[in-house]
Amino acid sequence: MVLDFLMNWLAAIPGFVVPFALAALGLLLIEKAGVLSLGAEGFMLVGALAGIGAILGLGASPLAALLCAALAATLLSLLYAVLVVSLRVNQVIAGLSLVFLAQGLTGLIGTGAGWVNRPVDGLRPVPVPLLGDLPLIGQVVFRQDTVVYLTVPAFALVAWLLARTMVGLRLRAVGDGPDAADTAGIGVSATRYGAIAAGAALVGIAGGYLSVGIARIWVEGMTGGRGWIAIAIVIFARWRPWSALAGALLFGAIEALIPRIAAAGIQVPQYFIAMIPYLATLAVMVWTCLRGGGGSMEPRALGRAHLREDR
Amino acid sequence: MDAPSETAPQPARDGAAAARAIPPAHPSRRRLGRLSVGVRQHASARLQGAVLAGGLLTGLACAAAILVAAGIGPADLVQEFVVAIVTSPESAAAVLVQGAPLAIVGLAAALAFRVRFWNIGIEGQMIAGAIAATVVALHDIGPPALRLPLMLAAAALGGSAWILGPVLLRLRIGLNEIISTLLLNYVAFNALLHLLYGPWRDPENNFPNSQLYEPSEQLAELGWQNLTWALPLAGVLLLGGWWLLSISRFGFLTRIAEANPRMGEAQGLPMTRVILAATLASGALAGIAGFMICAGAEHRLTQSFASGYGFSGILIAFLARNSAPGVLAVALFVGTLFVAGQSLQVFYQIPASAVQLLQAVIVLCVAASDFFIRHRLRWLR
Amino acid sequence: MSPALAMTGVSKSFDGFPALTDAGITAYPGEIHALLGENGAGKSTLMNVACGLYRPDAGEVRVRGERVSIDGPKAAKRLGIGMVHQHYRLVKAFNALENILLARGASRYGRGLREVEAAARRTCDALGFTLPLDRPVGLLSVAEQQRVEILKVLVEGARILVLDEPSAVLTDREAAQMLDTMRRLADEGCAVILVTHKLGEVKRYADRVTVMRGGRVVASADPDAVSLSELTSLVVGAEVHHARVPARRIGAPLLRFAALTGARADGLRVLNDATFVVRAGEIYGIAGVGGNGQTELAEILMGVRRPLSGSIELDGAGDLCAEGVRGRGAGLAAIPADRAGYALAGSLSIADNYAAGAVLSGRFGGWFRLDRRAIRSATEAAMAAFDVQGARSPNQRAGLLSGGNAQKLVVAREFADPPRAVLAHSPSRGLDVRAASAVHARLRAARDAGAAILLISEDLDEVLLLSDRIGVMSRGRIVAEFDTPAKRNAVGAAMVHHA
Amino acid sequence: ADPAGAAPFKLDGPPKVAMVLFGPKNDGGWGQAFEEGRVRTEKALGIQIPVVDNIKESSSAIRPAVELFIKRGYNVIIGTAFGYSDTFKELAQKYPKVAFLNGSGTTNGANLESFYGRTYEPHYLCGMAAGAVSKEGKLGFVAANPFGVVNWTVNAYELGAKQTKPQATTTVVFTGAWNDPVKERAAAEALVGQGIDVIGQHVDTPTPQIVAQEKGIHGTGHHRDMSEFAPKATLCSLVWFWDRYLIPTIQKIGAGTWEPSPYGAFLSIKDGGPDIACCGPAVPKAVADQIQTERQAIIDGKKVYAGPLTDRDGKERVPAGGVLSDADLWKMDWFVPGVISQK
Ligand SMILES: Nc1ncnc2c1ncn2[C@@H]1O[C@H](COP(=O)(O)OP(=O)(O)OP(=O)(O)O)[C@@H](O)[C@H]1O
Ligand SMILES: Nc1ncnc2c1ncn2[C@@H]1O[C@H](COP(=O)(O)OP(=O)(O)OP(=O)(O)O)[C@@H](O)[C@H]1O
Ligand SMILES: [Mg+2]
Ligand SMILES: [Mg+2]
Repeated sequence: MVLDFLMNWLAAIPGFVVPFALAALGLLLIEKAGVLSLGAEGFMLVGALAGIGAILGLGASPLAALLCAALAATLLSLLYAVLVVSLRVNQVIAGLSLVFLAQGLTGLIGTGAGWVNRPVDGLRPVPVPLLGDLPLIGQVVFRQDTVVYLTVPAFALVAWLLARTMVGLRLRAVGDGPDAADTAGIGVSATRYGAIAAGAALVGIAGGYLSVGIARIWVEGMTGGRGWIAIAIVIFARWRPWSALAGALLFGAIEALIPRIAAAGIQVPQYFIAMIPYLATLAVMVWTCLRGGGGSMEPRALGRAHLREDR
Repeated sequence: MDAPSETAPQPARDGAAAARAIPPAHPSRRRLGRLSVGVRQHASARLQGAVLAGGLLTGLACAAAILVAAGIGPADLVQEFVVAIVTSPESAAAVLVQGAPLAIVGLAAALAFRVRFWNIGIEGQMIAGAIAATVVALHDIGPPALRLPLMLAAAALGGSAWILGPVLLRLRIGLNEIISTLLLNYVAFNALLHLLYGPWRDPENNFPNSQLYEPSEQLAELGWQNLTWALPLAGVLLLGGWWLLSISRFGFLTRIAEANPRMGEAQGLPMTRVILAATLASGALAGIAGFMICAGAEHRLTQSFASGYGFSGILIAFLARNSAPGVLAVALFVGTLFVAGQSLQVFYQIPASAVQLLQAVIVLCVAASDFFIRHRLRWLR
Repeated sequence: MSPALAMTGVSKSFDGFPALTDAGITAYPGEIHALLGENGAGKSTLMNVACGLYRPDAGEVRVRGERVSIDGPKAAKRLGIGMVHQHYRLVKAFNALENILLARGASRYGRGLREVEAAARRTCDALGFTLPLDRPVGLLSVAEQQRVEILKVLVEGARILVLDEPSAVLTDREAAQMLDTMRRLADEGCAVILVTHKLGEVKRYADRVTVMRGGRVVASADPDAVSLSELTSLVVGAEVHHARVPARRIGAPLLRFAALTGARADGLRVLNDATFVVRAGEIYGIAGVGGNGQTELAEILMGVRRPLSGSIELDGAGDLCAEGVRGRGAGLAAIPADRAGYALAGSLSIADNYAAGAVLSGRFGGWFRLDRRAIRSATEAAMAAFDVQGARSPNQRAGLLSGGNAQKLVVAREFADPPRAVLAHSPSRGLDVRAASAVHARLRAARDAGAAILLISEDLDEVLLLSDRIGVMSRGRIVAEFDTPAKRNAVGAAMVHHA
Repeated sequence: ADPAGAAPFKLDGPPKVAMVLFGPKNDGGWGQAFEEGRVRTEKALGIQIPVVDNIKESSSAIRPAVELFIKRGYNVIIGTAFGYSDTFKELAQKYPKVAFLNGSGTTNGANLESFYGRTYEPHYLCGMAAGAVSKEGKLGFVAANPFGVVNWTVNAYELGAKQTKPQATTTVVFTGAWNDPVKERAAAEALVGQGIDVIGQHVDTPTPQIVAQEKGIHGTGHHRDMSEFAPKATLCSLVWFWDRYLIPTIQKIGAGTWEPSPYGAFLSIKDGGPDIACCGPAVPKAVADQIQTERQAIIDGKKVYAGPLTDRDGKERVPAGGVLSDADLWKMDWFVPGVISQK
């Protein structure tokens, strides 16, 4: 009984974690290049709509739909990049306006096209042969969908890219010291454009995963504030990729637990329970701050536009 | 290599140079010229006004183009935006009603930003303030004549209590305030739901809102349209904000806390206290905004009275460059956008999402126009 | 032989302000070419044009005889131009190796890092630099950052080297070794352009001199053919007096540092039991290799960092390290080394920066209303009195001031009221000779009025010139004290023997 | 209540009707039910009923929207949210010549009538289908937030289920959101993980039904006939027929015979308003017949909340022979035995 409960819970965690994790990873990439990304919710909204749209409108496969989600978010991110990188619009204003824009745009397109509440097949679990039949672990880890399997490699890739490649070095340089990077002959704007596009693609996939992977249905505004949580997770992780995964895990695991506690008929005050993911995240954050160890990797130029002749 | 220019002499090489390879020089390229972006040191008020107006007009033109494409006649648009808003007292009143709480949350955000404290938690503070005010109302604390001032004070206290934790954590252990204030929004919202679905549900019908405030707990109407005392209250607070930020010594200290607190410390200025005071004031204002909406418009504590105000506040503070007169102007501007958007919805059946899209486009155009205030473009030949 | 770099007719204006007017410089392979000029003369701007950071409005640049358009740092790099920037262009979160790798470029990260490390170690040995290559440069002292900046350009292997005030924070020995290296590179056929305010260096190392003033080239000379004082008047248009003026009346101890220990932000302990006193009416000079705890000492004195233990007693004010006690209120004036970090707020106006010092005194109005008019006129008066130039109005952002003028602004603010004690940390760094001697004069005047002056400087000449007593700081403590006039060699030896 | 002797409400001129929607028009739930009702009303009465969507429950949003309509001559305003109640009350007093109708509202007056459905009746019937189809009687229920109108559907569901499976239990998960398919799926999957085999719902998206279909179990819908989304799984749904209330009411308003009820219009199946779409293929014929019989009984006056009723803690709520009053229905904050839920 308890084991069943545990298994059910553990098996449900990845589905909760992946949207936060991928979105946080994408944001991390953008922020590492020194660009604040308060528009996360917007990228997710667009991804969620594009994913469903690709399936309903184009008959795409779920994985292709996620690609479309990435593409759509990237497209929107280019507008953002023009604003904050080229026109040096205040990144807070641009980010918030982008969310409003995306809310309006997705609402308009999605309802106009009649994609509301249309169930789709969506992503399905792909049990890994053999491993999927293992007791316990098999059910929890190896009976998930493709995106779940790809999440950890995606983190590994980004972590490696940032820490161990020239591309990563340049990207971090642009986020930490754009003046220095510029002097070193690195195209600050180009790098930021690239980081925004790549990061937005990941955030878009996170949004697409919400509609195509989890809900398998689309409604207006369905990201429900998850983009903001992703932003919080990046700060929580102090801009370290693996910590971001840990943050997403913490948050997602608790979120997955909440309906299960209710479904198990345990009588708890529901609104207090609903606070727990937020309080727990905050508590861990306070604890890390108190413990001190391992400074923040916050990019020093985060939120600041660069122009050579400015200082 | 690029095509060599006419003269293209061989780069000079002397003997020693052989030790280190000399890269060949790039011949100059002929071109038409280029755009040079320079930083403008100073922009006159006239220029600023003109550029902002240009941005606004561009935004409105974009919006109008979309609307005309959607089948609304240009004449109708003029009627809706210019005639209806300017000439109708209802619309003017609606703008003011919208604008008052927007201005207060904008001011709240501006105060925090003025000491470089990213208060993302305005909604949480509004909720905390409104809850505190409702405690006073439900428990009938104090004589009826003093009820409203008490509720106001309670709201201010509640709001600043809700920001106190993040401020102390930031000052003591360096905890990033974006995350703490953001997360506390969700905590406050769930606390609100707990109260409204639990002990505070309306005893009349058990619906999830508090019982109606008594008349002595409601901000009275002014007698014109549906304006209430919320409006003068907002005016007073804005005036106070203007004094605080632009006139008083404290405002000067906040500017240093924003620009370089380490220099302030080295100059013996009480930076920590300034940051604390400004952020607590920010929380208090947010709390008051919550009180204002509950006591002035809703007349009770409801579930979603605060929704959307947090981000509006941030947006307003940024567009207003953290100044009180700016906050007033932008809040009215946002209020106008809102009311105009609503008449589009009502009369042309434009969906809310389309209106939201247009509003975002207009705000972005205004924000982008700032580029031309801060930069000078030249075409160099 | 065609010049390695020839710039002619270069003009550049910033938002209508002409920083360069028809300026230029011609540097040949094999020479060290000194570019001189007072603060704000346009030296850095001209050199930034050469290395592709600024696009000139007009003018011609030839590299090895060929006309080029340097449309970015990358193009400059391709042309073999490398620059040591006055305001270090370093990524603070990176360590020295990563910074060098970033500038040098490589196809693979790991291999690139190994290559850079080998090259950096070789160059460090050649220059006699000791440098932690694996610490984030943001945690290094200003002097160490300067070394990283130099290292970066040398490892890049540029053929045209521009050094914008490279020796401002180096010790004598380091500066000499660095300039010897430049000499060697020049002999190998590099062209070296050296921007400096230290005319002694110019006399010793430069082959040719170009002097700028007000954005134009005003003279060019052979340093061997002109005397030091002629050179001085060429640069600043006036003769500048350089002589020791001993203290008149030294009083009782006023500022007592007792067993002070302190750590850096990253926990590294850099102050160890520092104990010494500064008496009223004397200048106590602390000499030492940068990074031996001077910065932390200054930070603790200014009240921006808490010590681990120990105290700083200022007579009449108590322990400056105690909670709530502020040196400023007790009459402490501070000229920190890190101007942008501790002394100025670049995004605020000159007037605001000036007012910050006295805003609590009530001179500019009380809590209710700040008197902007009074601030403005006081600032204007101070700018005139302290010769702050290059500002169009007190409302201009302080960040746009040239380094030298910014320093003058700091001095103007700190000396607005007669101080009881003064902290002066590298007070003349980056200042032209006239400005430097003006600052020195202020310090002496304060001393003679009875203040206790603590001078911390990596520039031994400055310490020897100004101090009435010298303490040598090494590994976070005072290891030797000298009365003045002191032997330069003896002090220098104490600095390195304990290092 | 009406002051004694007040004349029935009279319009100046023919009715011009407008609707103010709380959410989007085609949310597949509450909003869409109103939208469909609006279209049917337009057709039946041959009038245009403009609609404005996404007007959130705050007086600063409602007031301008409504007043804009009124200024342009609209004299019958239909609202759709309980959060409009206060503002509608104020507006009704300010504009005595305008008729106000508010779906799920709580306020009433001389020219204002709130209306809502006795949703527990269809849910009682749906519960019967659920109990009949469930193997062991373990039912799940996904709901948004716990308060009267939700609680009564949950209780009715359990009461209905007991009719067909006496040992039935209903486990409720409250998601805290009306329109969040991600949370709804999580809740539904968590319930399935606990071994339930029929899912009822009182949230706005069809997600719980879709989950039921995926998992090969059954469910019952809310707001609209959800066999559209989950044809195999859906046994039965509550559906709204708002036109059945709006058409006659508007006609009465036009004719000058409208007398708004001081307690609001609380619509039974027989009054129009809510009804069931019944039954899906999984429901055995006999059960379907039983449900239809019960529906007819309700139309004929049978009460769902008839005594004796105790809550799950054993406290008596309705004595034998008694019937729960409407006022007590609205305040229902207790659950019948067999309901398992959070606090
Ligand atoms: N962006 C700018 N805006 C306004 N004025 C500028 C700008 N850049 C340079 N100037 C002006 O150009 C002049 C030359 O600057 P530059 O940096 O070349 O001086 P410098 O000779 O390097 O001085 P220093 O010895 O202090 O380093 C300065 O006086 C300054 O006022
Ligand atoms: N990008 C820029 N924007 C504005 N002003 C600039 C810029 N670059 C240089 N200046 C101006 O050029 C002048 C010198 O700048 P720079 O930073 O080189 O000074 P500096 O060399 O540090 O002066 P000093 O030799 O006194 O230390 C200053 O007056 C500064 O205002
Ligand atoms: Mg009361
Ligand atoms: Mg310079």
